[in-house]
Amino acid sequence: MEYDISQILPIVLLPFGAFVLNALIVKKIPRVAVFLSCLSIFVSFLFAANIFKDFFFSKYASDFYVHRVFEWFNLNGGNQTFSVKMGIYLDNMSSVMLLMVTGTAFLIHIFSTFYMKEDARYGRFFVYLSLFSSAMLGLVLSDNLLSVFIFWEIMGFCSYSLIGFYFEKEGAGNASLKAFMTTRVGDVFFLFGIIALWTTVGSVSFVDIYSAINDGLLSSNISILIWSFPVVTVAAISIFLGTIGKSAQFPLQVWLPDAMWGPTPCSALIHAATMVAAGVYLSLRMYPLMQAGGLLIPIAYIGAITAFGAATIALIQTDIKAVLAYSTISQLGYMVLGIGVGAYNASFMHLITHAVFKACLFLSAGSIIHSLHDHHTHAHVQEMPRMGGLKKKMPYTFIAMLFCTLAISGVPLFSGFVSKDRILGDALLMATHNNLYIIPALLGFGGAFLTAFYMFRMMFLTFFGEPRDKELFDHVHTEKLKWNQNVPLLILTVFTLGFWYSGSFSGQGLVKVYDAKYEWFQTLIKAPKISEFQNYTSIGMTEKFTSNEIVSSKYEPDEGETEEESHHAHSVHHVGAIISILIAISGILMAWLMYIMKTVNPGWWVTTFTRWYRALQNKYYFDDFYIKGVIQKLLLPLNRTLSFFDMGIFDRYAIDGWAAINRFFYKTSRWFDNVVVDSILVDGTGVSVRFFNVLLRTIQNGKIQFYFIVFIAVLAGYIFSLKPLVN
Amino acid sequence: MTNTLGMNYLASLSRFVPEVLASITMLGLLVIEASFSNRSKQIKARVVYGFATTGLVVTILALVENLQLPTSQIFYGSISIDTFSSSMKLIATISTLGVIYLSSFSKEIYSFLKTEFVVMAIGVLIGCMLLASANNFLTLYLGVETLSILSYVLASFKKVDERSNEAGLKYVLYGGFTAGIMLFGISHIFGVVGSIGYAEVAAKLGLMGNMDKLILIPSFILFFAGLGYKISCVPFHMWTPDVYEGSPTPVTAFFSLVPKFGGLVALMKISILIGVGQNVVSITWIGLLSLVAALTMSVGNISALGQKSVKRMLAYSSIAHAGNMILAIVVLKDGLNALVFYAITYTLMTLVAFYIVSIIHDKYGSDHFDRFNGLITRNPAMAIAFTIILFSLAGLPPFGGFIAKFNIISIIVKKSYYTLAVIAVLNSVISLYYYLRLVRLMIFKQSEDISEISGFNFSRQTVVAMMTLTVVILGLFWNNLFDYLSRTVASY
Amino acid sequence: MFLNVVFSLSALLTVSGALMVVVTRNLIHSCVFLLMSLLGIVGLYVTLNADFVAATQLVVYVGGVIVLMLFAVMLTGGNNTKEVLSRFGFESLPLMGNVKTYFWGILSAITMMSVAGNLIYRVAQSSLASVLEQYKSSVDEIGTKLLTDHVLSFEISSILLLGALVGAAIIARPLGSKQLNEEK
Amino acid sequence: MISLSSYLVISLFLFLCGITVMIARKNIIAILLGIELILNASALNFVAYSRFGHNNIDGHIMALFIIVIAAAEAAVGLAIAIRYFQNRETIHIDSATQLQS
Amino acid sequence: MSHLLDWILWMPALGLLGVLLIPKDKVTFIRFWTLANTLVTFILTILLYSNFDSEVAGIQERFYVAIPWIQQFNIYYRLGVDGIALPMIILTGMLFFICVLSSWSISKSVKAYFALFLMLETSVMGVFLSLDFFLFYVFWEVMLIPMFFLIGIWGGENKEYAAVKFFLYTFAGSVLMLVGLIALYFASGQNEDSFNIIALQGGHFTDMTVNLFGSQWSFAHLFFVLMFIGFAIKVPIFPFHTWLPHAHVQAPTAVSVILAGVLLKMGTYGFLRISFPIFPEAAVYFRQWIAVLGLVNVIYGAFCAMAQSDVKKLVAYSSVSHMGFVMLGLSAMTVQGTNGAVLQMFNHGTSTAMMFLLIGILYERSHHRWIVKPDGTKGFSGLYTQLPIYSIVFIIAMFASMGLPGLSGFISEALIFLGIYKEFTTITVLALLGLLIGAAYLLWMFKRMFFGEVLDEEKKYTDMNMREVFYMAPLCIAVIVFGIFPAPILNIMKASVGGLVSLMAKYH
Repeated sequence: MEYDISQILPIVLLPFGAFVLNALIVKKIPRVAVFLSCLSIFVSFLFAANIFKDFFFSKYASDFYVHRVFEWFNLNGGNQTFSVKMGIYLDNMSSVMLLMVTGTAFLIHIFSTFYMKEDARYGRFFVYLSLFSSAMLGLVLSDNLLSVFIFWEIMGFCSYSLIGFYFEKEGAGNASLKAFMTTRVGDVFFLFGIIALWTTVGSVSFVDIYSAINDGLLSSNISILIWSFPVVTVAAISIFLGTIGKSAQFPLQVWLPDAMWGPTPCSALIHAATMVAAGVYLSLRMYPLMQAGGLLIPIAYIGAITAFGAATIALIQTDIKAVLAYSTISQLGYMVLGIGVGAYNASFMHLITHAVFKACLFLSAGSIIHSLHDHHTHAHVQEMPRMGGLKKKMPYTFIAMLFCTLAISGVPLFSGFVSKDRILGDALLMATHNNLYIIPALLGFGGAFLTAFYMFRMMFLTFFGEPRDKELFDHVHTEKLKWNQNVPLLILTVFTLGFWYSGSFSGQGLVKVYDAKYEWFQTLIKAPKISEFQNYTSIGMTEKFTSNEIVSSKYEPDEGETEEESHHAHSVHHVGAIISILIAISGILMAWLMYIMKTVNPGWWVTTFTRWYRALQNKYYFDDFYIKGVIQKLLLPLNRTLSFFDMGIFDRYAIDGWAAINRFFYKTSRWFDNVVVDSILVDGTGVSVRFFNVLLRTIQNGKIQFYFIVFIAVLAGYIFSLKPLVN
Repeated sequence: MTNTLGMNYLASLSRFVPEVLASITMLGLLVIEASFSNRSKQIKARVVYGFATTGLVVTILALVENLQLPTSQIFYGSISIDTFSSSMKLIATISTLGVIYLSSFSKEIYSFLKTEFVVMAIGVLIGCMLLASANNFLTLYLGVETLSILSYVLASFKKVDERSNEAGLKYVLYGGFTAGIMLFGISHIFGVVGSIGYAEVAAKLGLMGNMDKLILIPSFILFFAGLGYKISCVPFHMWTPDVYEGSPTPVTAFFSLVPKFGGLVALMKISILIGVGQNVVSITWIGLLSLVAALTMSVGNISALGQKSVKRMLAYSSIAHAGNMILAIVVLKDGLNALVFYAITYTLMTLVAFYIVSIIHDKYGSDHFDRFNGLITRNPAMAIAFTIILFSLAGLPPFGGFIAKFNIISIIVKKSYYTLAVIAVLNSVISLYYYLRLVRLMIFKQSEDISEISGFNFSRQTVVAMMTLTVVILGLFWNNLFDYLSRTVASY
Repeated sequence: MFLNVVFSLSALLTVSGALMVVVTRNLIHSCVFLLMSLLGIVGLYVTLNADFVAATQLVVYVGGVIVLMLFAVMLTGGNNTKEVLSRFGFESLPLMGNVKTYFWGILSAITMMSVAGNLIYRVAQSSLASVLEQYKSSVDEIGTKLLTDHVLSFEISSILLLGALVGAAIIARPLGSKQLNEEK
Repeated sequence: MISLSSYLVISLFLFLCGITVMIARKNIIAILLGIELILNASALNFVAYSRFGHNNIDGHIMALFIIVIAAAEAAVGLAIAIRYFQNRETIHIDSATQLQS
Repeated sequence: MSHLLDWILWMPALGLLGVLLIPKDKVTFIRFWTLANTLVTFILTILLYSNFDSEVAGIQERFYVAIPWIQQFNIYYRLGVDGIALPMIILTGMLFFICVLSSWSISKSVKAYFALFLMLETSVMGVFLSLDFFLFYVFWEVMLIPMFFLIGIWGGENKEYAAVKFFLYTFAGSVLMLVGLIALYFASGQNEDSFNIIALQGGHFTDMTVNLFGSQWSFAHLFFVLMFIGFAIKVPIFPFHTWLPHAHVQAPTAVSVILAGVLLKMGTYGFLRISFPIFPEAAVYFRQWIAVLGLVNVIYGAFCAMAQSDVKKLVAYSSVSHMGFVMLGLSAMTVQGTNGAVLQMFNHGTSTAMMFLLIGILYERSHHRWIVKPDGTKGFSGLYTQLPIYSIVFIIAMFASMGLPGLSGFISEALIFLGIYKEFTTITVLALLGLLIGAAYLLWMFKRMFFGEVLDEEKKYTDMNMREVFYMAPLCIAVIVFGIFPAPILNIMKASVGGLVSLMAKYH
């Protein structure tokens, strides 16, 4: 396949160009701007699809990658050399990401044309969307950590602006500030990790880092304060902290629920499908580093805790978007858990599947909210207690949402089952090897149960039963099929089916529809083998692809494992599959009992576990701790003290001179004589000068005989003090 | 014997022209004063000032002529005429001219005493010249006393004003006291060395053993007190603020210029004689000078901080400037041209400052700081000139004051007196503080009355403008002047 | 022998006179005691062969300065002026000083003595002290000196005296009300 | 008995008396007396030194000039003092403290 | 006056003469005259940039003027440009042009204002252009005089205090520098090149000692410290920084723009041009202390900024913090660190200038600058709704100064961190904390001022007018373009910086 860079770069440049253009024209002609955005993202979708085709249908190469670099700027001069390179790194993973991002982004663009139509800042929303899409695509294509960080931060900026999109609301301001600052905490560490790697390796491109890990360059130590750590650990921790911040992992998950202040499409795109997933993507890219840093177990724990804890909070949410937000956190936790248990491609697959169905879920929620319009407050309604029975009113949304819910709660034949179950299976597998993994595995399964439960709780509360707010219900128009309202939903819905991702419906290779080699996902997405990156030389930007880069490889379901190992693995996977199916079913059943049959009363739980209930309501008190505890009790008082010290003490006393001492000297100076020394000394130039000033002006008291005395005294003083000078 | 004597007189007189001319001017003025009747005041004033100006201008020409000639010791070596002292005399004469011009329009000099003022001023000038070119302790003593006694009169020139009287009184008592102590010191120097000529003293010092030198140290310090009081350096400065404040403004201007120059020259010459080499006396002397210089600068500046009267502030600042000039004496011969340069700029700046202060004082009857509020709105020209002068006094480029300070500091750094240098520059910061106070009042504050300031007519404006311009030019293109000084003066 | 007597007498006169100047409570008296001490100094000059200086001292001081002093005392009313309260206000300072002022005066005198006494002690130790020579008049020598070496000082001092004369006249001359008015 | 040191001691005594007077007295005229004492002390020194040791007649000249100038100074000083008295009705030195910081 | 550098240096002075000739009441004429003059100067600097040869390290002989001034002291009128000075010169030209526009609304004695303004420009240009130490010092001092009057006459309520404080502080620093330069003159044998900064460079004074208080001191260390204080006051570095909040808050908008944008850079420029090259060994000897001071600046300034309720004071403290980054970069003495520092000097010049200009624009409408009024009520709220264009420009400025990638601040800060990481790891970690706080106070301020309901008093505020947009535009463009393509700036500086770094590297 002979094609060159001009077929890759447009993917990034088109949305960016649309952003630049729109930023200029949006005030005048918003409609054109909107059209431009959609068009640009669509075209880059076509490019992405083209690349995807090349990667997945012409050849099956597990470790085929394209790496092109160019020099951003250099500091060579005066026999000093330093060069900063940028480039693109394209392999199976990124091509899949490209397809996913462009696809979802395009559909969400389309949906937004419907959702944001009445909004005053219709055009500006699309400006942000274009900037965001270009940044995300750039992140996917970028070949080094620095450019990852750059696009990462630009996405953060977009998220900040979109969360604060309704800036008339005070809450939007708080939420955006919170979101940016919380992720910033992770980003700062991420930057530190980048710098540490850069200084040690000499470059931050992935391939160099891989080869450096392979050569053991990173085993050197760095010393911080009095402690000393190996670089690899520090770098791994720092970069994973970046992931924690961006992907809303414990303990920095607090910002994502508040991010729902933004418009729903942006929640779908940024806070469900792409940006939050970028953190996981980064950790996957840096998987060898995490391994080398011995960080897998902590990662697994963090993922599991997040998955389970977020799920528990989601249990009691009544705002539909909040439920989705917490489920997002929880699913991200699953991905991280997958990284932790070494389920590389399962975790990535979950990223993709989750992106699809979560985007679809948000869009459906969007269309629900949009259609539920309260005529008293003129506000859209997000509260599930006021919904119910919408099944009849909006069938298409119902279908879409149902499929996605099935997918997320891990029902077989659906994508969620395929990916999540593989993660859980690998977790179980690891647990059999290493006791430390037992808790994560258990938490993972528990989280799966809760997921099934609260998602169906949401479904039931929304679509089934009798409408709880009749008036509201009556105002809802029965929805018709509209190209930009529910068609995008339905398109996404199609891709919630499992077999797109795994060759088999079950995802376990039990019931094969195609031949085994068609199980492309497992075949082609593999953790990078760092041993392959030795003596690697990067290639200039403009050179054409050559076929010799493309190493073809055949499918090996159990890579290099011995027979009984792989047999053990398969058996454990089967067990895990069965368990997770049972869990999903039971979760759905539970919800059904509670909210359809009403046999089990939710209130009972609330009354029994009141304290837990309150804890959940307060999101385990994280916000209280961060805002009330850290910021208000620690940071702000510290600042006030410092600035008071600066102006109040340091400046006024040390620099302008100390009024109290001044007055003291003023009193003592009366001892000479009681000549009135008026304090003209307002801001003199320091204590000593003032003191001497007082002293001298006291001596200068106008009494001639006193002058004589001073004269003689000083004369004698001279004579006696200069004597030692001479002998 | 006799004819050589006569010839010697003539030869001496040929180099002694400036003093003679000055004396003739003084006497002539007395004659004029006596010969005029009280009726024709204007003519008398015109004649008096015309005569005085011509006399002094001629004196200046004579001095310029003297500058070209080599050093010569005349009148049996009791006087030595050299380029250094001649240049300083030149500056002193110019400043006398300036002060006389100031006195011509200052209301603080009674119109019926203006002639006497001129006479006294020229008398003081003669004393200054004598002091500057003195070559033995007798002429030195005569010079000091001529300076002092006539200055007493000048200080209490405003007869009915109590403050002026008090100033004169303090000056007399302090002067007498100091003169006595100086004489006591000189007497012991004479006793131990056995001569009163500088040259002999220096020569005999070389031959002496350490024992006799130890005897001399206290006497030299006692003697220093006498000169130090003329230069008003710490701790012999205590009369200065009171006298400066009490005396009429022209007199203050005069005091802060002429007597200082005389004393500085005498001090410089003596230091060059006895401060060379590494013997006991020289070490003590240089140590004393550097100590005094540091003290003088610091005390002058710090005391000036809190003042309310601009005249008193200027008095203290003149003390500080004296300290700067003593720095130039610390490094002996290398300091000559720096000292002269400093004297030139200092003269110009002080004259302008006192012109303006005197005009303000004549308008309001007081020179309190807040009389200067909002001067920029009332008389921009005056305010701008004064601002430039104040910045220059503080030693801010691109004005002459900075260059003067720069020269002095450069030579002391060259001799690696780093501590003194740091003290000096920090002092200029302190000085900037109180100069800024005045600038602040003139430019930022609002004035309570908007009345036009009279008495700043065209001629005075031109004079002030020319002097200010000279200060600025000296700050930018000081090459030629400095070159000239280092060719003539440094050759001393 | 005769010289010794003269010396001791005049020394006694001088010292006692100076002492009385310090301690007496009356200004007139202190003037007179000053006169006495100056006369003693004349005697000392005589013992030092300084006849011309002695004569000048006699004429100028005894004839001139002291009379001037006495006039001044008369004009200013000597002791009769009122005593002012000190700045602290709880003691009156008599014109001729009190314990406090004397304390300071004597303290500084002692300081000066510690300076100059040391000096004089060293001088007495050094080789300077030599025996007295035969008597010979110093007048002609002084005359020659005054017209050769110190002729300039001799001449220029006229300027000083003239200035002092004019100055004293300016200061002391009473100021007519007419002139004051035209100042106003 | 007649030796340099005896003269020096006498002159020192005069000197000290002068200083004491100048500091202790509160009467301006009395302070002027003190000046006279100090000047005489120096003059005596000069003459004594010129007699002993170097036998240099310059000391006498100095003494003469000291006497002359002292007279002139006394004249001016007294004139000022009297003017002061005329203006202030007092001869007390502590009343001369108008000029001070 | 034939040479380009002469023109750049004296063009504002000519403008000054022109202003003095124009009668007082022709206000508009004066404004346009000054505008034209600064524009010409700006164009001349661009011309300089276009003729600049980025390959040459150090001074370019094609841009070098040396005319004898004072023969006795071998003082020359010596001008020259190298890669370190050029960015500063361009920045100066641009900012002054913009500031003339921004001070269009000055109505109090316009003539004096613009006269002093042009005088200021000449002196600042002189500092950046002059290669003769004496000339440098003269311009350095002359700069104080117009600043003093500009702050003192056109400033805020507490202007005199601020003006005097600024003046005294800086003067105190510079006189110490005076002693240093004289000592250098004599130490280098008072020959032709003894005031030639370039000839003095290269560590000739490493082994000299001076005798002070009877003990031997290293000449280089002694005078490095002496000059360090002089420059540190200008930067300002921690214990000497207290003049800055006063001066910034009290000064009129244009002046605080110049102050923050250009004058603070003069301190760091002094390090790069004088202290480090002349005393490399001493610089290396003291570097960890410099780094610690820089760190203190970063953290302390950021914390203080967070507590301010006056937005201008907040930005003032933020520039204390950002100059701390520059000091960190300088202390690293690596190629990344030093380049980053110079780049940061430029970028901070643009971004902080934007912040101050925007605050000035707001102040013209609201006549107060309280985020939270002293009585606890909101000073501003919902400006985003009221002033959309203003808000967008504000966002750009804010994110640029907090170092958002894609805007100019990021690259310089990243380079600085990269530079110091290997030298001082711990300090790097702590300085990153400063980055975090930096984002915090800016965003918090933004949230409090721009989000939420519109206050009634804000209803009358008008959005940025054409003139304001016009003079904000170039800064925005600079901030964005140099954030994406830093190469144009880096290319001109890298050769000279590399030379400096390899000089320092000799003494590590």
